[in-house]
Amino acid sequence: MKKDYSFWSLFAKGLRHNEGWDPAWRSATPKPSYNVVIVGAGGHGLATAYYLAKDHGIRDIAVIEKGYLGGGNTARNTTIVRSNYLWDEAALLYEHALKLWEGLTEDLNFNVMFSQRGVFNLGHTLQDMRDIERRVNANNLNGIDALVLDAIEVKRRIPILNTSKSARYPVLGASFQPRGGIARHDAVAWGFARAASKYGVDIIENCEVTGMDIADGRISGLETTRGTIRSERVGCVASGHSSVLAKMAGIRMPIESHPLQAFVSESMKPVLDTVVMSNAVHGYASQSDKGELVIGAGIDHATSYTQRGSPHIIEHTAAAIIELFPIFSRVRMNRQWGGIVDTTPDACPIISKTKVKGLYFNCGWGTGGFKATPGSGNVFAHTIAKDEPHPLNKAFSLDRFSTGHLIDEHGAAGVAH
Amino acid sequence: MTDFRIRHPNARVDFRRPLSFSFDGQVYPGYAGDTLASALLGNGVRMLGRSFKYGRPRGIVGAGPEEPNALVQIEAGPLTIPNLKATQVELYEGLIARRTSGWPTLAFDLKSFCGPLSRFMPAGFYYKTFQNQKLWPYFETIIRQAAGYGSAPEEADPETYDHRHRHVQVVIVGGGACGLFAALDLGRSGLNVVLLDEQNEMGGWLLSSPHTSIGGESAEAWLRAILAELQSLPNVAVLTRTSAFALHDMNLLLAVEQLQDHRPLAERSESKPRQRLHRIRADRIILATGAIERPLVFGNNDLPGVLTASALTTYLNRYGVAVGKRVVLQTSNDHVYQGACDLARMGCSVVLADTRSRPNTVWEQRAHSAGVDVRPGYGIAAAHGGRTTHAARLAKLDGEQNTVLAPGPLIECDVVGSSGGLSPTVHLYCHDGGRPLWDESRLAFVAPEMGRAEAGIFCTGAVTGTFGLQAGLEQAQRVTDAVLASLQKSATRKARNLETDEPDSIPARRIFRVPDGKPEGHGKKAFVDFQNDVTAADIHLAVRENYRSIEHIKRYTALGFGTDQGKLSNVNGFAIAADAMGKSIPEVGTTTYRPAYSPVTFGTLAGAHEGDTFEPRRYTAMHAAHVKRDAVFENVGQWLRPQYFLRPGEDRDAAVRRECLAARRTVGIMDASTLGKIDIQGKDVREFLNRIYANAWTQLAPGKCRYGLMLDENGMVMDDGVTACISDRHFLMTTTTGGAARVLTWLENWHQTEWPDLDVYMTSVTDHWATAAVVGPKSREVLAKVCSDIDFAPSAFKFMDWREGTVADVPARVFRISFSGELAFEINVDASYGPHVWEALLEAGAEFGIMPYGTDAMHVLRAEKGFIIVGQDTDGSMTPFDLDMAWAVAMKKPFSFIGKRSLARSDTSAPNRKQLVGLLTEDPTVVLAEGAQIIEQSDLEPPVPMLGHVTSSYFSPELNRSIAMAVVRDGIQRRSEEGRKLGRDAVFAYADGKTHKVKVVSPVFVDPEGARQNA
Amino acid sequence: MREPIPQSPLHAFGLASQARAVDEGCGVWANEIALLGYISLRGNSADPAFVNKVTSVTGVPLPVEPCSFATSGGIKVLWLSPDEWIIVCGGHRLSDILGGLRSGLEGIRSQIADNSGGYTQVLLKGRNALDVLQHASVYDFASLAPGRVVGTTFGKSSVYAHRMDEGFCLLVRRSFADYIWRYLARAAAPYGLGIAALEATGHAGHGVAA
Amino acid sequence: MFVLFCPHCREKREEEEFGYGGEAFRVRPVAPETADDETWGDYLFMRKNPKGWHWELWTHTTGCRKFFVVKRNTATNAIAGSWTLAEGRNVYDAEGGAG
Ligand SMILES: Cc1cc2nc3c(=O)[nH]c(=O)nc-3n(C[C@H](O)[C@H](O)[C@H](O)COP(=O)(O)OP(=O)(O)OC[C@H]3O[C@@H](n4cnc5c(N)ncnc54)[C@H](O)[C@@H]3O)c2cc1C
Ligand SMILES: NC(=O)c1ccc[n+]([C@@H]2O[C@H](COP(=O)([O-])OP(=O)(O)OC[C@H]3O[C@@H](n4cnc5c(N)ncnc54)[C@H](O)[C@@H]3O)[C@@H](O)[C@H]2O)c1
Ligand SMILES: Cc1cc2nc3c(=O)[nH]c(=O)nc-3n(C[C@H](O)[C@H](O)[C@H](O)COP(=O)(O)O)c2cc1C
Ligand SMILES: [Zn+2]
Repeated sequence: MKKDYSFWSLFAKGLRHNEGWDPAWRSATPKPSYNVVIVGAGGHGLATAYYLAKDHGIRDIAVIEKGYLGGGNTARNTTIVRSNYLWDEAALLYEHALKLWEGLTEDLNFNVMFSQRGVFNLGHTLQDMRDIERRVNANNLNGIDALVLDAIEVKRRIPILNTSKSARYPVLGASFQPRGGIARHDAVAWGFARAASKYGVDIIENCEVTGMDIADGRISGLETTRGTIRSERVGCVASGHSSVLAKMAGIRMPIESHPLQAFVSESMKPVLDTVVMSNAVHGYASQSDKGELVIGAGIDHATSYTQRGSPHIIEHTAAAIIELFPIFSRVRMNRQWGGIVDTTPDACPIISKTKVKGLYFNCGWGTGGFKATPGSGNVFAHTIAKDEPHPLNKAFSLDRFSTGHLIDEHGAAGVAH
Repeated sequence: MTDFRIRHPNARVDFRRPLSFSFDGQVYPGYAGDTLASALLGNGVRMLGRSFKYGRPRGIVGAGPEEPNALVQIEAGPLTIPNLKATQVELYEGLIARRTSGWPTLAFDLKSFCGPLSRFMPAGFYYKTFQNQKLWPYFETIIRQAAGYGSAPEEADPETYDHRHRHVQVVIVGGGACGLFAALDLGRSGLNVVLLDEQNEMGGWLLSSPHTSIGGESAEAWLRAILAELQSLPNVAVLTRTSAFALHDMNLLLAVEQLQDHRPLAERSESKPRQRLHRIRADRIILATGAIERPLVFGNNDLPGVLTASALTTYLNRYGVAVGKRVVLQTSNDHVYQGACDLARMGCSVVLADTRSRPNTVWEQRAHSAGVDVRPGYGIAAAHGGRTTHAARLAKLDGEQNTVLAPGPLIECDVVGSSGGLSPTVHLYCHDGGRPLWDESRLAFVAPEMGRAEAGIFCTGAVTGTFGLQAGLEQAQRVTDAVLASLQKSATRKARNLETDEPDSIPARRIFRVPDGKPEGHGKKAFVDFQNDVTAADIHLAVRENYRSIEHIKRYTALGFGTDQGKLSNVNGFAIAADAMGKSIPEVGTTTYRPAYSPVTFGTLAGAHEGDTFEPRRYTAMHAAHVKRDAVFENVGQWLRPQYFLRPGEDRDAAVRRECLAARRTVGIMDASTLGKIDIQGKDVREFLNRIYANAWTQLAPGKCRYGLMLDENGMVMDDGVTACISDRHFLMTTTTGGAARVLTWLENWHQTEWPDLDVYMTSVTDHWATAAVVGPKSREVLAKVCSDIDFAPSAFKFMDWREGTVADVPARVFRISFSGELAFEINVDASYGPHVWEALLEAGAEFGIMPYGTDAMHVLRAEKGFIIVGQDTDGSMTPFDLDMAWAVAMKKPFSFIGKRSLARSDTSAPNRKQLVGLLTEDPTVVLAEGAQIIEQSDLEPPVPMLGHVTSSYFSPELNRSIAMAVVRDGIQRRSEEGRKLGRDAVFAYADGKTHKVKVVSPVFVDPEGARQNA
Repeated sequence: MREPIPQSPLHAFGLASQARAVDEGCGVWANEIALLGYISLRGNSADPAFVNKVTSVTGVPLPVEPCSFATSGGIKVLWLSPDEWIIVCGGHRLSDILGGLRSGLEGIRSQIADNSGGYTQVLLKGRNALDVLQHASVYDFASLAPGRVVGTTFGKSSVYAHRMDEGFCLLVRRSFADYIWRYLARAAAPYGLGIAALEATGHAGHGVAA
Repeated sequence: MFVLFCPHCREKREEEEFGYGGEAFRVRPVAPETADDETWGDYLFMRKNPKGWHWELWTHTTGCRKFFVVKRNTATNAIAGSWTLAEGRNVYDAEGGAG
């Protein structure tokens, strides 16, 4: 792929009043049929298309998006990237993604601003600390960087953190993954869109899938708001809307769609140079390169597709953030929003073939799929191209919900985000 | 220093009350009633900061929440506040403000060197550069240092916050003419009304146009009368300094009231909160939030000294400040004329470029007579200046197309104002899913008058695009009638004179970007969003690069991302994007309006939920007794439990050792009050328990207890505990400390939704009972001393029996159960008597050396016996069989108990699952880490297959060696005898870089026959 | 051996010693009504046998109207749900009521549990009592009429609150009492909090402070 | 944040008083032992999760502790009503178990 973004191109185009820039991606109108159609132009869907084209040589691909590309959860997440998951299946999948992250900017010729500033998962109870120890040891054995820090060391590294013993839930220690961090969410979607488009992938926005043409247990096409599109291979990557698509195919999903909220503060001078997560106190924070604190809130208990949640969740999170960082009490929330997350019973994704031949689902990432974006696209592309799961996503099939082989990341590992 | 004050009587500042304040270290005078912005402008201070990307000088643009530039840091130390808009900071004596941008100094800003390079830093600049992942951290550090406005405090917040939940019939947001008028009518009808406004006084735009006459009265008099009447109505609450920042589902309005920030530091009340969050649930909401004037976009429109025209008017009329003496205004509409006239009358020279070739003739006349030089058909191509504005270059515009016909004159001036029309403040209307409508005749996104009436949301005034005052008041009347009707009431009002002196308005010109005769990107920078340095050219570039959805444009350029959330910039941005794409504005649409309308402190959001009241701490009745004995506490769920009791000279290990040995050798006592206790009664109790628990309850006789395992429907252990049969129809269930509430809800759920026909009721009695576990070989003797009405003889009171009696003169239930494997009794009394009984037991036990012990010792004692702790030795993926507890599962019960079916699934019933075992290290002094991973080989080349993990691990004082419990793949087969035969009993435990060889054994380390507990 | 002396959940705050006569100096007056008898009662309100029996034992007509309570002869019965009540009585009446209910409801679908150790009550009055509740709870307390009881939130915990002519009374679980009192004291601080002396009538609504 | 009418307390209360119980009227197989793994898995985990009208279970946690059902539109958060379990069942059945 030609690397046409560089300091040099900025200079050259700048001299000509920036008039010479090409579209980052082509906006396509739907063709009557495609070899593969991906439903959902979030990070995962676009990454899937990109890897299908790049690794599997399939170029006749459409990515169909009901709104604007990257406008789903990709646009609304707190961008935490880490791979320190407990169970082998999850850890290896997320680590696969993390490795891809580490070369993504160069691969896409698009700076996704992947900032490996490290991720802390705080422990506040003895049980938290046992879980942290367990997870860190598992990570090490899986070749994932992780360490356990005691409260003194945590305080040394994050001086603004409240480690007082008189806190309601004092910080007892933390796990730390140095290679974890954050990335610029929009850039991930745009970077994949641009790279996929260069391979000839059609990106079709403002086109909603409204029905599926299924006969004899195989899929032959999609009904959309922009007409029928034929294809015998369809990958659905619709996060919060996965149940809606599954219903079109007559499949039931072990998914509930809940609002998950986040908010940002006003932009401030740097005060927090890492990512801090606390499950027990329910707050997550990092500071973006622009200076605003990016804070993840809790999940609404009730399901909803409204992309907005209840304010008491935000209030609780603000309280948690002050409990962790008392100096933020006078800092102000600038904007608050919600996304619709597709939660599964075991807090692990579904990357799977279905009963319908040619129909594949990649969903159930819930509160934490952004970090998996390149990895998820990569293994899903494999699954679609080969009609066979990649070894890394074998365990994430739908049949685990009848065999009982759940990969329960709820239990010990800090799941959310 | 020049004085820009015009001390006229209509000003809302009190010229008899001078104040002094400082900005960036320089002291200035001001007056009570000033904002920091008006006071600075009154002193001729123009430049307040530098721009985010290019370091360009920036000054005040607006006069309210729309301000994008003038972000200041107020005060220092723990009271400091970052990023306040100078236009919203009320002045008080001694106020200290500092700039938040401009480094190293405001006058000399390093970033300004980027200015000339700006053409190489267009929108999307970052994405196209810094592509080396190794070097990126260095670039990133530089980028981060350059970004950000104010600074967070460095200390915890000394002030407090609270919430207030209000439930009202009507809440009215906005105390401008329309909101006030609505409040009056609704208040008179006796409704329960809250009227709020974010400003320090009610009046809205009327405060900026005091000469306007309403029904023959001056606006000022009209206002005074309404406010006086509102104050007299007990059913109307009027809240000033209260900003509604969010509207949520079902008419929940969130507003934050400022209670302290406007007061001098010394006058702030210690007992009152700084800010209060009002959570207002209203039957009806009236949004009378007005409109904010948007500027026009033109070259160098970001110079200090370029403001919105209405801001100039507000500074003049409301604050008595003429921002400049030589004013050039440009407009697309009629709104500016009043202000232009006012400025001229107050002695300013005013040139007014009306982009329309035919202005409103009435206004034109009025302007002429006030001395305003009106230039029809002209716009401002560019402002000139540096740290302030010196001149404006006009351009003759085409009457139809937004193009330049001819260059116009360069007019020297010291201030420029522009008006591109009013943008209704539709934010709240849109927060819970409402969409604003584009009104082409008013060139505005408006909220409809009937809002979403079916949901109880109504709108009136400028927010609906009704920009005329008289029309607004008439509308307010209509809307109140509709609100009243919807509440089955009607207005009782006499006809009144609402006539104003406004001329009929004529349409505005559809212009957003004033042309300068050059292609976009070639001329002077024309800013759309000041805070994020987004120019018109950036928007064009985004469109060229196919970022054509308005959301992409926003995200690519950062349009509307700032602390002003695009109040001035968004509509201009949408329009410029529409033009660039050849689309109409409604086709382009708006970005999503989200809370907060104005930023709100985390402290306010948290309210009282910080410090001591962050989350409940639950205490047992004996808590004081534990504190007295130097207990160190552990959080278990919300409870505080003694973890161990420190004696002088001891560390944790020594204390735990002492406590354990007491329980094993003589007698210990533990506060077990936190265990959940659920009283269950009814004739179907046994059947109910049979369904809920894995084991069987049909045979348990009164006076007996039994341990039970509770599974979830997925077959995994979710809770455990001992349940006692009080009578055939009465059982007492105990649950884990953390699980109590969940289990009760679980029981109720099954009972209410699935088995309502079962005759059972359950009630939590957790708090009623205080529980003391007396544990150890001497426990029987201790109890005998304080209890004479129970026969403690081993044959009369057996293990797993319970008895009713009197302990230390208090009625008690005594359970002979044991979580330590020792002879033990749990004494339950009414918690009011808990402290008494506790002390009595300690007194009675003194001769045996009784010692209180905490959860640490409890853990060791139970692990020595291989007893599990749900949540520690299990993690939601363990079945009873995995725990080797088949004895606690009655597979033959007729009803398929909860979780049973799941146990039979292919994976759940697989033979080689992870199973609970004991572990012994080769070196008895090594205590494994809890959370150590079990591996087959000691080779550590990743990925290393893992067999399980250590769940519990302690040094056992009784055995004088370490012990551990673990879940290990196929663990049961690996245990001692069998495992040895197969050669699989040796595995390794890995933690923190070290491995230890361990032997897989039975988890029961002490007294496997149970002789002690049965003694 | 020492005499058994009961301790109320708010014992540690030493409220009794701070109590004084209510005056205009404080906007909020509160105190613990300590050490009463509390009986959790469940049963079928559609079963006249149950209703009549309970009424005859307590002497208080069993409130079956949602969110209502009834008082008579120093005994108060609060409706908690369609099949759940709490009976509040002086400590001296506890055992005879418990006994009466147990024998009277023999064979009738019901549950009777002594919960006396599990609860306490906080009386809240004064001109700003309502404000305090509005700070602490999401419930619309302004609309809570005398004679009504609600179960609702209080900060991050919950209470049963009922309104009497003289003010509000919060029924609080023992282990949460410390938190609730601290929360209440914080909410009341801007208005001034006084510890109100309670009339020692032995009445369930005006018990003796401990 | 919702306001839900509790059919037992017979008052409208704020969402914070309630707990969410997920999809209502899920049917536990009467004879779990004879259900195959897939049927049982469906009961355990599969949810309608509709975008639109949804019958759901709530508990009045801080109030009467009763479970009841609510019909709510998950696309708009509009609420059609709340009923006791028994009443709700009738309405639900009359609608043909829609949603
Ligand atoms: C507030 C919040 C914070 C989060 N924080 C983190 C975090 O810190 N770290 C982390 O790893 N993860 C986080 N997540 C989760 C993460 O955002 C998601 O898991 C991830 O972005 C999912 O990506 P996706 O591409 O699958 O989905 P999306 O980006 O949602 O893309 C799915 C797309 O499908 C489209 N679509 C749906 N239905 C149709 C249809 N019928 N026809 C056509 N198109 C359709 C949608 O419009 C959407 O664009 C967070 C999520 C939220 C909401
Ligand atoms: N020329 C101008 O710039 C301008 C601007 C607005 C209104 N007006 C004119 O003023 C007259 C009265 O109009 P009106 O009553 O509709 O508007 P208004 O602007 O006079 O009043 C609106 C009020 O709402 C308040 N407000 C807005 N959002 C708020 C929030 N979220 N929380 C709390 N307070 C909030 C503002 O502080 C303001 O006081 C009309 O004639 C109108 O055209 C002129
Ligand atoms: C990591 C991250 C940082 C953000 N920072 C800002 C910000 O500084 N200012 C802002 O207005 N919005 C910010 N947003 C929020 C977006 O404006 C927007 O609300 C969010 O992407 C959801 O989209 P929606 O509000 O259009 O539905 C941020 C979002 C994310 C995910
Ligand atoms: Zn209720």
